[in-house]
Amino acid sequence: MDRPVRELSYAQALQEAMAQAMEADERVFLMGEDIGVYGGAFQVTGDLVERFGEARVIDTPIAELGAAGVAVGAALCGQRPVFEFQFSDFATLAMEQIVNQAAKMRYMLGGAVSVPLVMRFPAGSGTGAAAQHSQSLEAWFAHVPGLKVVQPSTPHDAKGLLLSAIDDPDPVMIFEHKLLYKMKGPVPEEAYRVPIGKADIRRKGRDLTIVATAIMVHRALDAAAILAEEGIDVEVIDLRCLRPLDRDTLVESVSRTTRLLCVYEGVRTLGIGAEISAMIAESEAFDRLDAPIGRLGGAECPLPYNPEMEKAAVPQIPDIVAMARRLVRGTV
Amino acid sequence: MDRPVRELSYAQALQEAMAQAMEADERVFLMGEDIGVYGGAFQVTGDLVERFGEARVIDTPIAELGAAGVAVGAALCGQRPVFEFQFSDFATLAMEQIVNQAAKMRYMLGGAVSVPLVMRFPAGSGTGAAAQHSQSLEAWFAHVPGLKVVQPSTPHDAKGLLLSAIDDPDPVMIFEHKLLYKMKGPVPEEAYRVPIGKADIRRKGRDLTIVATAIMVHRALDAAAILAEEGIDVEVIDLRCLRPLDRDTLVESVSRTTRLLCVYEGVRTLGIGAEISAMIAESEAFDRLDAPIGRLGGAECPLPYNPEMEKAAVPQIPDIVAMARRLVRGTV
Amino acid sequence: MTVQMQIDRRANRPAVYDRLSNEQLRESLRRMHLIRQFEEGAEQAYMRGLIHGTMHLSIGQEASAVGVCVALGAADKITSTHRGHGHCIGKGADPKRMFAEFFGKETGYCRGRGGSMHIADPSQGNLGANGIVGGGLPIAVGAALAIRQQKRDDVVVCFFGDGASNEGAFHEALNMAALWTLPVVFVCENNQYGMSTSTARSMSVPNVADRAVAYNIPARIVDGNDFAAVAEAAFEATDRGRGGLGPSLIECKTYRIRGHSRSDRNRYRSKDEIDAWSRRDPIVRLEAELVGLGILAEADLAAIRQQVETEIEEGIAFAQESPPPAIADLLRDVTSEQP
Amino acid sequence: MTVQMQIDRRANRPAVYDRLSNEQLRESLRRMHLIRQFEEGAEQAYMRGLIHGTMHLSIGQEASAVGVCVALGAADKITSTHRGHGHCIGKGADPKRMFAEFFGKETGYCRGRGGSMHIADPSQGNLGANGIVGGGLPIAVGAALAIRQQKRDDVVVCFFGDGASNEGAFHEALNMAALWTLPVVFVCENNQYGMSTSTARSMSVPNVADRAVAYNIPARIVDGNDFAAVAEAAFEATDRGRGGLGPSLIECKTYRIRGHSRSDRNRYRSKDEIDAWSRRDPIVRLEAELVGLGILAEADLAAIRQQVETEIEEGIAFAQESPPPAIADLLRDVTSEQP
Ligand SMILES: Cc1ncc(C[n+]2csc(CCOP(=O)(O)OP(=O)(O)O)c2C)c(N)n1
Ligand SMILES: Cc1ncc(C[n+]2csc(CCOP(=O)(O)OP(=O)(O)O)c2C)c(N)n1
Ligand SMILES: [Mg+2]
Ligand SMILES: [Mg+2]
Repeated sequence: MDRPVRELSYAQALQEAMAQAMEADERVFLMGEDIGVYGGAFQVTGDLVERFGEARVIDTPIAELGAAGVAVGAALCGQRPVFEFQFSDFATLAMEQIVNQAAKMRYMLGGAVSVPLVMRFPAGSGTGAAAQHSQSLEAWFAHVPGLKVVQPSTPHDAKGLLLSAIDDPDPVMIFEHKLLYKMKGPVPEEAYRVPIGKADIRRKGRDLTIVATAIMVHRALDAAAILAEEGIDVEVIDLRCLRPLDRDTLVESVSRTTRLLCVYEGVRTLGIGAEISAMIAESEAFDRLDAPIGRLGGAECPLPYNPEMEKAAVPQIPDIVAMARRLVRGTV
Repeated sequence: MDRPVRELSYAQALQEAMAQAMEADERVFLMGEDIGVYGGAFQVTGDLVERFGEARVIDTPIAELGAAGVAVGAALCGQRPVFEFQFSDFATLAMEQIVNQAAKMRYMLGGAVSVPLVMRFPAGSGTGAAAQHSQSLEAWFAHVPGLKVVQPSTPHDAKGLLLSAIDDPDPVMIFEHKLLYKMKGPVPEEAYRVPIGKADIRRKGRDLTIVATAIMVHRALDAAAILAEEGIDVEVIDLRCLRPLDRDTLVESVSRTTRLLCVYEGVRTLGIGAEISAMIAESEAFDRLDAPIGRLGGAECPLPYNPEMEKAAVPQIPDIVAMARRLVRGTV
Repeated sequence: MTVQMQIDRRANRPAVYDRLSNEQLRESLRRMHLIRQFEEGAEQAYMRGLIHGTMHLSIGQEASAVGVCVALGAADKITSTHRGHGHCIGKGADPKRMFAEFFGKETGYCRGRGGSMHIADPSQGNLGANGIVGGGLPIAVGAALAIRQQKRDDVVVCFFGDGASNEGAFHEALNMAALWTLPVVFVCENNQYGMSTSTARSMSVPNVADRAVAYNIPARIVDGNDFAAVAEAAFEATDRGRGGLGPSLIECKTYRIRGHSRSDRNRYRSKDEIDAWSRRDPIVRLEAELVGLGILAEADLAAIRQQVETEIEEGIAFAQESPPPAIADLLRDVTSEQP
Repeated sequence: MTVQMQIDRRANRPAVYDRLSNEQLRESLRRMHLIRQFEEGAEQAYMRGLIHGTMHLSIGQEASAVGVCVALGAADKITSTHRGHGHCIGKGADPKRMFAEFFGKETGYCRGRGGSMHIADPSQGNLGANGIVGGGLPIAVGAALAIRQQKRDDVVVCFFGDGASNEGAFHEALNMAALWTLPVVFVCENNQYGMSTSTARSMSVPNVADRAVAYNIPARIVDGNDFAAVAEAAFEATDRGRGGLGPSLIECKTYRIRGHSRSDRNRYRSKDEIDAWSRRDPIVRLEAELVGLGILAEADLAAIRQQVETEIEEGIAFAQESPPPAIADLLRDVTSEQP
């Protein structure tokens, strides 16, 4: 109880989850490009190949569709693959296996199988890698029945959600924001689980609910601190899971605060905020709303290379502050 | 003026658009699987290979990613490919070329190029072809800046939108509902255009705006006829274009009717109705709303094979009628 | 013609028959009949409006399905294709439950959710048909990886078509299988067409087997309408796989007698071509061979046909009488949590 | 070693030099220097924090870029890769505008929107680098299809890496190019690794060229650090393409001296290996050859180096002084309609 809580980076927390799962269950193995001796493009798998060997930390050829299919096949036959895309953008090559096979197999086969597959997607902008290495495509996956989609924002949740994902009998997609990998935070040593499907109220408030994902959770919390000084009391919810959505927590919060702002990095149109907004607009919370539902999402453009433009293309703290003020004080 | 208007099926209308475009512009050519002597899985290209030859009606190997990339390359070099996916589901194999290349190339290259590419996607359920041949994935594409996405519901719009798409300097995705191919309607003979980005008010009404897409437009009109007898006056808008959205028409209509119901076949979560709902909920129409915003979309499951289940998985006329009643008369 | 030569050469008993009991040979012939009559039954039911959707018949290709599966045990696995009824029956499926699936019934292999293109029976090692051309190729490699990880000596057979060999998935899957020396047998049923597109119009080499060298995978071309030739190649390849020597490719030259699917107008091929191949019917050939070798008598043939006919009739009756799934179960089995 | 033998054999003037003027040879050497110094300049700017993002340096691979491009005219096209600075300069790009792109400036080839991985110059036939491994392969085939449709006799060169040859896109693209006899030259720069993964650990055959037979495409393996050997193969292949004989594949065996990208710890290869390849520096070799053949004098070499140094300095200065894009233009060029 009194032990000082150990701090790990988000990447280290993910790595610890994989190591603990591999120790506990020999069916668990890792696949991906350059996850062995290189340690992964973002050093998430790090030295795991030295601990677990090349048979369980498999460097694949650059062949995303095929490798994803290999993971599906292994999962179908009782193994527990954890698959790393080097960048989430490359999942565009593997949508067939993810969406037509992994997501649908249990249903198509009338429940005769399950596909216990975990896929990890380093996502998001901010690294100057431009349009083909910076996307946030999580909303696509949240549109697909049969998948579960999580997006941890802290080292704690990264470890706990990854362990839950590995336990889960169904395909679970984990979206990891690249800018979070080096972020540190308390991470218990034991192999704890964070439940899939539960949002987390990170800050209680009375005037406005901000539902945010991934790095936007931190920006929302920073914005909330600024707004608090102005007398605006913001509740910040870390969505954590995009499919299934934690409807109860969201509806309850918005019914209380009477205002909603969704903040996410994916393209604004049809990003996850569209679903949250629509879900609230058709829910019992609708009648409690005292303001239009605000959304801040990625700009309607590919991610540009120039660093100032790149920043301008995704929500920043001042954008959140300004939008929150408008929702609480003004009319739109 | 007085000439009786000729009727064509939706498939024939598409075919006529392609034929007229090919006659007018030698850069236009067709690519796809079995679009030549077979005439296309849904007989949309029909006999065009006999008229235009194999050099302009190209049967590709079964290689969706590569063939899509060939179309991108040809478009980049001044040709005007019209690419047919045999079923929209197979686009999962080509998302890389569509999303990372075609959609982003102009932006990534600072405007130095454009990609005048048209892709046609036979989509939707109702043919008993089960989960891998029945999807409605249009919302994915509407989430991608750089693409334009249209979804004609009538033979008239099918021809006019396809001709506009072929003219367009940017990549345009056309989602065609398989159950509409045999539907007949008036189609002028000349090579007219229907503008991309404009919704169509198919029925004026006072009590509720229904925004529908593709086959749901017809179901919404049928529902509106039933509701009219009950004294509920429904406005039905055929969205026609998913990206860009015709915000003005939608906001104006909902401001007038004060109620909104979105009806679409794609999976409910993050289907196009999520965006329409969210767009209205943050717009100036929000303050005019007299009811929660309703959504009827595809069920949260893969499409089942059993015909009764398959029907139950997508909105039908009675579902629309019931939801409209609730929105107009009751509270949710 | 190579094919013709092979037939002449086997005037005597094929060597592979030493590995098969007479009972197994009889059962193989029975399964080929079962496939044929299953598909004819399904075709009729479809034409009578009893089945909806589409289906892809493999009539004429029964020898490759059964000739390969005869080399497999219950623990071995297969992945199949849209044209998968033969593989399914070859791997031991019950036509009753297949018909029930076609009729969309709760007693079907997929409880009516999958239909013709998704029949599977994981309990028998059948990982399923697939609606996506090439979709099963990497899945088979993954199944083989699981076998390796579980330290078993099973093999995986991956059925695919000539058309599928043009998909990138083919390239990626074969490369990984060879790179990792996995126990997969890639069985190409080259029926000369991918839908309407002949191999000459879709492939830059004449044979699918010509592609195997790019992966350092040994490949054999066999007469796919000759049960024994297929079985011989299958035993050789599965022996290799079980022995830890890695993947093989078998290209079965064959032909689908029916159209691609229900909507095919057969514009891309000639009646002569279809007739010529009909004369090479694999069932007729196997019957003649087994009788010639004294393994079966004419009376046995009649008995088999009769038994199969009854089984098919019973299967259709079972399917018709079975209950449909409850609409209330629409969201069941989307994930493992039940709604 | 094959490579060594080739060098010895060419004690005399390479035959391909008969197709190149001394001015072209001098310019080729100059471009190789330009690539080297461009990348060294970019590397320094990156380390000094002037450039963000990542970059993939091709130091050591200059001969394959320039040796291929010397066979191309302005109307010919190339598609390139994430490691594309060499191809870009080989095809005639101005280092000023390349630097400006690295610095994210409005004067850059992509007006600062693309960065290192997306530089293109369609006006010069450079269809662009690509951040997606294998992304350019089918695009090149499409460009060749356009050439055919426009009845031109240009060719397309498609650069790609050894790692890219494991992608399904490779298979699909090569099959279509061969099937349709299109004028594409597939140039594999086999630098032995895809990121950290050696060809032995990612490919089931030793050479990328071994894969060409699966498409009936003629393939040649050349010493990629030997300018003349590359140029000779490039002329042969482009002649074929222009003559309507279809695609070819050239595999240039080479090596990247730097790490894969800025984040590489080089754990997967030895210092010895890097040193051995550094001793086969393509620029040093071409210099020696041109001097040995009397085409250039030592003084010319110094002049070239000096001129390139100045050009690089000016390029960096140009980039630094150039204006950044206006943030207000964020949504410009998403589509052809401007906001
Ligand atoms: C990825 C994909 N592309 C296209 C199709 C449509 N399609 C179904 S079967 C088929 C032909 C397949 O040819 P082949 O692999 O030779 O198998 P065959 O039908 O001849 O048995 C096509 C094009 C599909 N189902 N999946
Ligand atoms: C589809 C895709 N997968 C993975 C990557 C990440 N990545 C970038 S370069 C590279 C290695 C490419 O190897 P190779 O083709 O041999 O080119 P080289 O870097 O050696 O020049 C990888 C894995 C990518 N950019 N795109
Ligand atoms: Mg075939
Ligand atoms: Mg390489």
